[in-house]
Amino acid sequence: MRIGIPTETRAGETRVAATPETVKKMLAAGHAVMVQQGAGAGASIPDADYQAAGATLVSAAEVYAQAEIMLRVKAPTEDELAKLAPQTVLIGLLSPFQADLVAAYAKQGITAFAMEKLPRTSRAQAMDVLSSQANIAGYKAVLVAANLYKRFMPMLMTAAGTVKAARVVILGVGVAGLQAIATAKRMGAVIEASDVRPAVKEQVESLGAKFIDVPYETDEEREIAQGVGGYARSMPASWMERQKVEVAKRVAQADIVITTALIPGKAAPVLVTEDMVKSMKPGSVIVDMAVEAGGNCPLSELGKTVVKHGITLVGEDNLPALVSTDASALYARNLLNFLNLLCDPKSGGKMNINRADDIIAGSLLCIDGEVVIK
Amino acid sequence: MRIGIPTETRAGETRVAATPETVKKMLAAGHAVMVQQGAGAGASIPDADYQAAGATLVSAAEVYAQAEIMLRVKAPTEDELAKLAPQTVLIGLLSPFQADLVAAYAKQGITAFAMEKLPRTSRAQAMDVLSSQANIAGYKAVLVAANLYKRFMPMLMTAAGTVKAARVVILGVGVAGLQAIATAKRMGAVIEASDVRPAVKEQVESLGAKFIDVPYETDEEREIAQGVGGYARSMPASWMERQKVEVAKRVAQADIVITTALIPGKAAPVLVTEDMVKSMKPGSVIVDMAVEAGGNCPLSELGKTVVKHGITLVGEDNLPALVSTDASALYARNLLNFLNLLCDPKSGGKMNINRADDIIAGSLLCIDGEVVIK
Amino acid sequence: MSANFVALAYLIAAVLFILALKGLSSPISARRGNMFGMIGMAIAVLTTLTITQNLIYIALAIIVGGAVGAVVARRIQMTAMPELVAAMHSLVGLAAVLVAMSAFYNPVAYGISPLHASNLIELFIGTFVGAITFTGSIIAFGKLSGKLGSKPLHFAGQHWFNLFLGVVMIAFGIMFIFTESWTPFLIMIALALLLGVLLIMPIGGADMPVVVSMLNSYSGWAAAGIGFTLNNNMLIIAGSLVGSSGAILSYIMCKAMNRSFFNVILGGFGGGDSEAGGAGEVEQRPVRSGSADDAAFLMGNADSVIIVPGYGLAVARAQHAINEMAEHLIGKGVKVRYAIHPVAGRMPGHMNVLLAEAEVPYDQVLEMDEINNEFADTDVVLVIGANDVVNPAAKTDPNSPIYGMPIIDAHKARTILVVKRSMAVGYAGLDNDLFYLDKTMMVFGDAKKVVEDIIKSLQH
Amino acid sequence: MSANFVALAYLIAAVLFILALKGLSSPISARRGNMFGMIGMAIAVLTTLTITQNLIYIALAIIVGGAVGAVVARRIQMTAMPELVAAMHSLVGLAAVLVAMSAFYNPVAYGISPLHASNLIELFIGTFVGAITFTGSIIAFGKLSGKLGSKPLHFAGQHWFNLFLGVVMIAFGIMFIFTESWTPFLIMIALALLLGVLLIMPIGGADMPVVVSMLNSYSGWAAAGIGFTLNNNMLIIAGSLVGSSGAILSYIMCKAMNRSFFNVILGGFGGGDSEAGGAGEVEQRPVRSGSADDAAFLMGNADSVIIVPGYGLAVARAQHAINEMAEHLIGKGVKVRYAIHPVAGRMPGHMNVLLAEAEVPYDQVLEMDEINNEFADTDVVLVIGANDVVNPAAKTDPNSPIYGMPIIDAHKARTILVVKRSMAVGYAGLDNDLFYLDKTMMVFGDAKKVVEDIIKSLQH
Amino acid sequence: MSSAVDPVIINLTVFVLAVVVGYHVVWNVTPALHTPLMAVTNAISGIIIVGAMLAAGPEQLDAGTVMGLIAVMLAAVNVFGGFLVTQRMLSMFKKKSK
Amino acid sequence: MSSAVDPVIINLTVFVLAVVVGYHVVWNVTPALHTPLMAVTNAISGIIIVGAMLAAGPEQLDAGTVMGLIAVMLAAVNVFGGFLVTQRMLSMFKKKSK
Ligand SMILES: NC(=O)c1ccc[n+]([C@@H]2O[C@H](COP(=O)([O-])OP(=O)(O)OC[C@H]3O[C@@H](n4cnc5c(N)ncnc54)[C@H](OP(=O)(O)O)[C@@H]3O)[C@@H](O)[C@H]2O)c1
Ligand SMILES: NC(=O)c1ccc[n+]([C@@H]2O[C@H](COP(=O)([O-])OP(=O)(O)OC[C@H]3O[C@@H](n4cnc5c(N)ncnc54)[C@H](OP(=O)(O)O)[C@@H]3O)[C@@H](O)[C@H]2O)c1
Ligand SMILES: NC(=O)c1ccc[n+]([C@@H]2O[C@H](COP(=O)([O-])OP(=O)(O)OC[C@H]3O[C@@H](n4cnc5c(N)ncnc54)[C@H](O)[C@@H]3O)[C@@H](O)[C@H]2O)c1
Ligand SMILES: NC(=O)c1ccc[n+]([C@@H]2O[C@H](COP(=O)([O-])OP(=O)(O)OC[C@H]3O[C@@H](n4cnc5c(N)ncnc54)[C@H](O)[C@@H]3O)[C@@H](O)[C@H]2O)c1
Repeated sequence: MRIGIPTETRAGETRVAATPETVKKMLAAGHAVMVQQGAGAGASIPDADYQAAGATLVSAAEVYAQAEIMLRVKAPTEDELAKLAPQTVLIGLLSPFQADLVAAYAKQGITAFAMEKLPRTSRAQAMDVLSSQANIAGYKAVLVAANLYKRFMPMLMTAAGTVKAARVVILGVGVAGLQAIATAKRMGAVIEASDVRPAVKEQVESLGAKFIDVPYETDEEREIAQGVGGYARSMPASWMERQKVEVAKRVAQADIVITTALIPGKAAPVLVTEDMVKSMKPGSVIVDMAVEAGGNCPLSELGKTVVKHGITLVGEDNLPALVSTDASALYARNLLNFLNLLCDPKSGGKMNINRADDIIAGSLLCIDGEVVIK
Repeated sequence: MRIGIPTETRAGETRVAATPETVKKMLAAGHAVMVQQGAGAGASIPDADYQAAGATLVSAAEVYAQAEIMLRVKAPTEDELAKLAPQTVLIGLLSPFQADLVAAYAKQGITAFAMEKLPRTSRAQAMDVLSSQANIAGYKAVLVAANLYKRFMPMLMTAAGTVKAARVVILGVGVAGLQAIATAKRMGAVIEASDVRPAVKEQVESLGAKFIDVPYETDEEREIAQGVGGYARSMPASWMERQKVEVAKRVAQADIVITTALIPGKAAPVLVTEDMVKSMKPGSVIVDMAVEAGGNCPLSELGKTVVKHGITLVGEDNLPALVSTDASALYARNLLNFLNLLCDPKSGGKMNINRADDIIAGSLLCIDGEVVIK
Repeated sequence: MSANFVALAYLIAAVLFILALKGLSSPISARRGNMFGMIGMAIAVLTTLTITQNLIYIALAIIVGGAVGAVVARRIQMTAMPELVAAMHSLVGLAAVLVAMSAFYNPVAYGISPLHASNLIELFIGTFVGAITFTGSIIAFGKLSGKLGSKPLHFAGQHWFNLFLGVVMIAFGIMFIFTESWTPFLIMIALALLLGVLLIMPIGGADMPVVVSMLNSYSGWAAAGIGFTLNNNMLIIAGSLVGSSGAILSYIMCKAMNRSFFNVILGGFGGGDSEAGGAGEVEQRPVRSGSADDAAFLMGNADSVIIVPGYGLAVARAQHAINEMAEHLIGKGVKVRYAIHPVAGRMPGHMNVLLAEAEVPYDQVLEMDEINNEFADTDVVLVIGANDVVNPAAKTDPNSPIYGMPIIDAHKARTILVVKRSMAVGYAGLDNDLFYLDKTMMVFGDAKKVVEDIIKSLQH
Repeated sequence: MSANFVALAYLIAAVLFILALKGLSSPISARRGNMFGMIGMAIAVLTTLTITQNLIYIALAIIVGGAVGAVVARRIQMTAMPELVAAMHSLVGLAAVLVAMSAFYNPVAYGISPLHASNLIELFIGTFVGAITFTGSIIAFGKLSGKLGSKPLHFAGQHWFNLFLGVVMIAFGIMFIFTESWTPFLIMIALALLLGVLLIMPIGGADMPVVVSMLNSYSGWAAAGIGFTLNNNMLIIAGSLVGSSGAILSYIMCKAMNRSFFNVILGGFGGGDSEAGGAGEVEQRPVRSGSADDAAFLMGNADSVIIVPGYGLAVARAQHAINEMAEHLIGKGVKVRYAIHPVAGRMPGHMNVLLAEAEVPYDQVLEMDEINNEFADTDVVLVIGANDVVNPAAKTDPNSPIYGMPIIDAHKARTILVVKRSMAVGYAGLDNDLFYLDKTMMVFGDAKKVVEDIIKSLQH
Repeated sequence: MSSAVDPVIINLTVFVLAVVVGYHVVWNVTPALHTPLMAVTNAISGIIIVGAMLAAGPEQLDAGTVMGLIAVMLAAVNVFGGFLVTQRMLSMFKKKSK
Repeated sequence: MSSAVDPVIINLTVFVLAVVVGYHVVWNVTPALHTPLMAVTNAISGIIIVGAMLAAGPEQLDAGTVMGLIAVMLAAVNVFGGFLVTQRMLSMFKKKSK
């Protein structure tokens, strides 16, 4: 198959959907690969490296016109979409929850796979883009916070006196939250973390951090807290209220707060209120990683870093793009693994959309002009 | 005595020479303290905190006119200097190696103490501003580099493949270099370091990093390498040549290079040549902490972050100012300790310039209109 | 040979036996120790030959018996070792009974012609202990070799019945001492033989190794008892060495299995109790479990060890301990590496984070693909707190929810040690066939605790 | 009392002596063990009383001797313990000589009336060992108490002379065995007494503890020798217990001091050699040095321990080990904290970086000012790889280059342990008075190695 | 005194000491060698062969000596089998001889 | 046979076993208790008092019994002094009795 790798055009998107490493493997699997000129620039990958790996460098027009399979990071713009031939297979983070976008894909007659929709089974882990990128985001959130924070992260006792270790509070401990804990821990901070799911306590402690225990008082709370398939559900107000009290205590003393709490398909829960922000020491930093879903803190602003009440609020919605080289490397490998499922390399890379496979069925957005998401 | 704390006016200087904590102690020692409005803003210290500590908030005009002792971070501008009454005691990083500045102090008739000139004896350690600020600079250099670097610092093996640990090379291992090693180590990087002084090898290894061994071949080399008083001396060309070969090998593979090599009173040695920069992978980062003294890399530019040959070069000359809160806290405590030496709190804070004391004598730039530096 | 020289030779033999046991403190000295044991035995036998007649018959008996022993020892499967040992104990027990009977029949042969009461007491003790050893060992052999069911055999009031039998046996013994006649002597022997059967029958198969060791101890006491009768110091020393070491060994084994010594020996006194005593949750399928000491020994004597960490390592926060353990192994010349599965733990790179904390050198840490084909050449793999990532079902069972996930090929190694707290499942909630392999040894316990124990053991 | 009962009582006493020694494996059982020892001795003495006449005289002798012993034991300074033990050995030696002479004078008293050659050999051995013990112990006592110079006394050809004396003594011994007369017996005793002096004189003061233990061993052998003569099993057992344990103990002590056993016992054979054998560099002023085991014992029995890390901890990269050690101590209920000097190490915060690597909880880590006034209430402070930061000269000596630098008040603690490789100086190049305090014990070695040994010892 | 002592007491002394020795020796055995330990003690318990030989010793063959001979044979199985099996087990530990 | 055995051999047997026991017991002593160990073995070596008592035993007082009496006195110093000193030393370790 002819695979096309376009340059990402969404604002701030520096990642790229294939690296010279994955290009080589795609070629070995029997595909032809076209890479748009400058596609890797944002991730510090020179065109020459793609060429050396065996890809053909092409213009934007060519890549959209000729690709049979297009790998990309973010959804194409309207214009770009219009340039795709029907039957083209499009694979990437295609925003499956935006109905208008999905309808547009169908209208264009393309076959679209949204990587956000992959089931999170053991077998799908090698393709799990959400995990790989959330991991990077968690790491970067701490780095951004540490860099904005005007003190040391670790405790140091020096001839000029002692500096205290930064207190970091992590709210929501999924993949990103865990990596944030690990990174902050490495840098010497003292960490407390909160999550609704009870299994998280052990995980938090396994990284040497403290879990903020909010007891479950009713069976309903206990049941909802289990979540579904590893994801959280909206907790009853009673529990949220108790959590708020506990969290408020920690936030008031915190130097850095990183929030990642999400509930799939819903607005992010509000965990850090304006009052809590006011209670913090001037110079402290909040990174709201849930900002795209409305934010865990009402004061954070999408895509911006703002200072309110003396507190720096980071509302960066695309943290992985700030670690573009490794983010691209992991993303490209995820996509390669998915591609190999779609086009078995052992059969020379012929495409076979086996809709009985839960991974393929789960991520297929539309095909033959029809929307098929459940 | 009446102590004045002005707002720093040099570009990018966010530190302040006193904190509410040191203000309190100065008051307790019998001094009166005036703080210029907004002096702490850059370090996230609200005026209210100074007031709460007992300082009087004053205007710029007042602080310069009334201070008997002025504590500051950087040297005053010409205008500010002119506002100081003769006999005023000025304490700070007063750039003692700039002869014109020193002459101006003398002309104004002030008594000036340059903290750069403190002898680095055990007793002086509590006042050693160079140490405390170099320590911060070393920490921040790594953070800045990690934040600009588009990959992970630590090694991670994930379902989307493995990312390698960043290779960090530290050139020049004084106080800043050691802290840079410790910080990079914490973040999971693999570190190699080079220095001329042989004692540094053990210190580098004590932090879990590798020392780049450049053998000494002549007695002359061996002797010069010992340095004087903990500082390095210029090494013979023969050794520098051998060092270059070893360093070049490491730099070509490095992801992050941090240089701190300095020789007091001389231009910084060139350790990373343009050819070495070219040999590095695109996306790598160089932080040249010696940039003020001419730089260890000829491509770095004072005060700027530039990208050359695909490599990001950081020429930030005031890294501690980026960690302004803790930098101020440590700086202020250093100055307080020095002040206590000058004005014994046990005698109610009366000033006594005891020129038999090596610390006082060593740091005294000018007094009674005369320049007294040796 | 003069009596003095004989006694001296016996003393030398006894010292050699002590050295034989002492040698077992390390595998190297153990071989030398075994040699000492053989020399000691040779000295004892040859010395005794000089003071007996019937040399031809005796030599013949030794040759026949020795040949049988040698052949069996050569032929036996290593796995059949426990039953072999049990079988051999029965021979010692029988021999002791025969010697006692012979001594009673013809005391002059031993120079104890006018039998004192004390001689008779000793004779009685030696005989009944020998008889119990004889039949008990036969039952143990039957159970171990599978010829008898390994299940414990209970009947109501069993313990009371045994007690009663024992009392009756002692009564006949006392009668024997007073009457010096054969009838009570033989009845006593018969009762002791029966007791041996009844004592061992109710003990479950899992406890058999302890029982074998206990019977070993009995056989030693029997020999010592005969030694008293014969006034023979060497028999006393060798017998009591065997007796006390066997008893202590049973005790040590019970400790290691977390069983009550008395429960085991009394054969399920209190029934259910002794069964529930096992470590942690009980699985249906049998697993082999061992101690930290065993693990230390196996790794310390390996050429290469691969450590496979999993989420349990993180939960136990055993990363510093495992690094220290690895350092000790490396110090002993063992090649140590870590095999990291891409999804081990609960977040991407979880294991790297931990190992970096403990400053495990990066070059010891290999990703799954780099190391997976080295397991076949690896002596020991230590799976520590990992489960799903080493579950062969991912390769072999298409119905498994993890089918298709790549795994670490721990099952290919020569020996597999698995450290976890119980037989509980991991994240994916699946049972793991790896744990039931013949070459797998489970070491139950918190990962940190176990690794610390391993370190302690490695330092010896 | 019948001979049998006496023998049985002696056996019981002997077993109690074994238990007394066994008890010393832990401080708690040690007290019980000592009690066993006393009971054993009481049994032995009382039993013997039943078979002797002259009860009054004997009782009187016991009372007088016992009173002296009791008074001395109560009065003696704990620090004078070694010389007391040496002095007491001399008594045992002398007693052995007297008993031997008495036995020769009146063999009937012991039921060995027709003296066999073997009796005479045993008598000879018991006597000369006793005599050497007697004078040797007196010399050791003199050296330890400072009444004799502690320096070794050499003269040319000393060893040859000793050898010659020894041969002559044996010659007289043989003559005694053949002639059964007093003259060679007494000459032999005199020569043995002289040998005792000559053997111990050349041994240096530092090696005295080993010598005392060796003389202890001799006194045991002497008792055992007499036991042979008297055919008394208890004397043999108790004597050889003491003899072998004393010998092993000397060996263990030599090992711990890194000295050659034979060099010590032969008293500077090869002169200079035995002096240079000391650990590491030698200092002019005397320091007290101990082993990791001692350190473990002291800390394990403390209520509170403060660890003062310095640059040496970093050089040895012992941070993980020290944290593990602390965990063990905390597990034993000891309160453990770290005292961090602002300039410990070679960069600001050096110690924090290290301790954070090892995940020492932040709340155990205190800065100098927070903890400095707690040292006076602290049982043990462990100074590990630190030097300048605990140098009291900074407070006391205005001429010191570090005068005026604040220091950690380690010197105020009740006991100070210092771990470093040698007596070498630190960064500032200064000698440190702390190391020479009476309450300071140096533990020489690489910090990581030492701490690992401490951990091993704590686990016992 | 000792000449009048019953040999039983002396035997008892020897017995007690030997038990103590056995006790100590076993605690020092590494757990991995517990199976060889069992095998070698089994072999040593074959020392009963000495008793058996004495029983088989007297010139004339009667029930006593025959029982003795049988016992010799049984014990011999034990002695040879025990030591040889131990040796086989121990040779498994040979591989690493550093 | 044993009746014909010289008591020396039996003594030797006892001696060898006791030496082995002493050897093992000492290795298990914690190093911190080495000084008490010396003191207690010193006390135990006072067992020579038994020999001394036998020497002092015979009714009529002569050189032999007098020497015996002196030996009893000397050994008694040792016995009492040794055990009491040991006790004093051990009581120093009392503090922490958990
Ligand atoms: N890496 C990721 O990003 C990620 C994210 C989410 C889920 N997962 C899933 O997590 C699993 C990871 O596999 P894994 O083998 O690492 O873990 P696992 O399959 O969950 O097994 C961990 C084992 O460790 C044992 N354990 C727990 N605590 C212990 C302790 N203190 N001491 C000793 N053992 C202890 C448990 O057994 P006992 O209870 O008997 O001790 C358990 O069976 C995979 O199924 C993977 O799909 C991974
Ligand atoms: N913190 C800072 O910013 C800074 C910067 C520069 C200088 N300094 C100076 O450095 C000194 C710091 O004091 P300190 O007490 O930490 O260190 P120190 O005075 O230099 O003493 C360190 C001691 O550790 C021992 N040591 C070295 N390696 C060892 C090993 N592997 N195992 C065991 N012991 C080892 C050495 O003795 P052996 O050789 O006998 O083993 C040495 O005496 C001060 O004088 C300070 O002024 C500090
Ligand atoms: N099968 C696999 O192997 C696999 C792979 C990747 C992830 N996962 C699992 O998927 C799960 C979700 O990971 P994710 O990072 O995508 O989650 P996410 O991004 O959907 O949510 C982030 C976290 O926010 C938490 N949260 C929601 N509401 C909250 C509230 N009110 N207060 C506090 N916390 C709240 C959630 O519990 C979750 O932990 C994790 O358990 C992860 O282990 C499994
Ligand atoms: N007395 C005290 O307690 C005390 C206090 C603070 C610092 N110090 C010591 O002072 C010394 C200087 O520290 P600093 O940070 O101010 O040094 P610095 O800033 O003057 O120099 C930085 C480093 O660059 C190195 N360097 C110079 N030329 C080089 C070359 N060609 N190649 C490689 N490296 C080169 C120097 O050796 C030095 O280590 C250190 O040894 C430090 O330990 C001592």
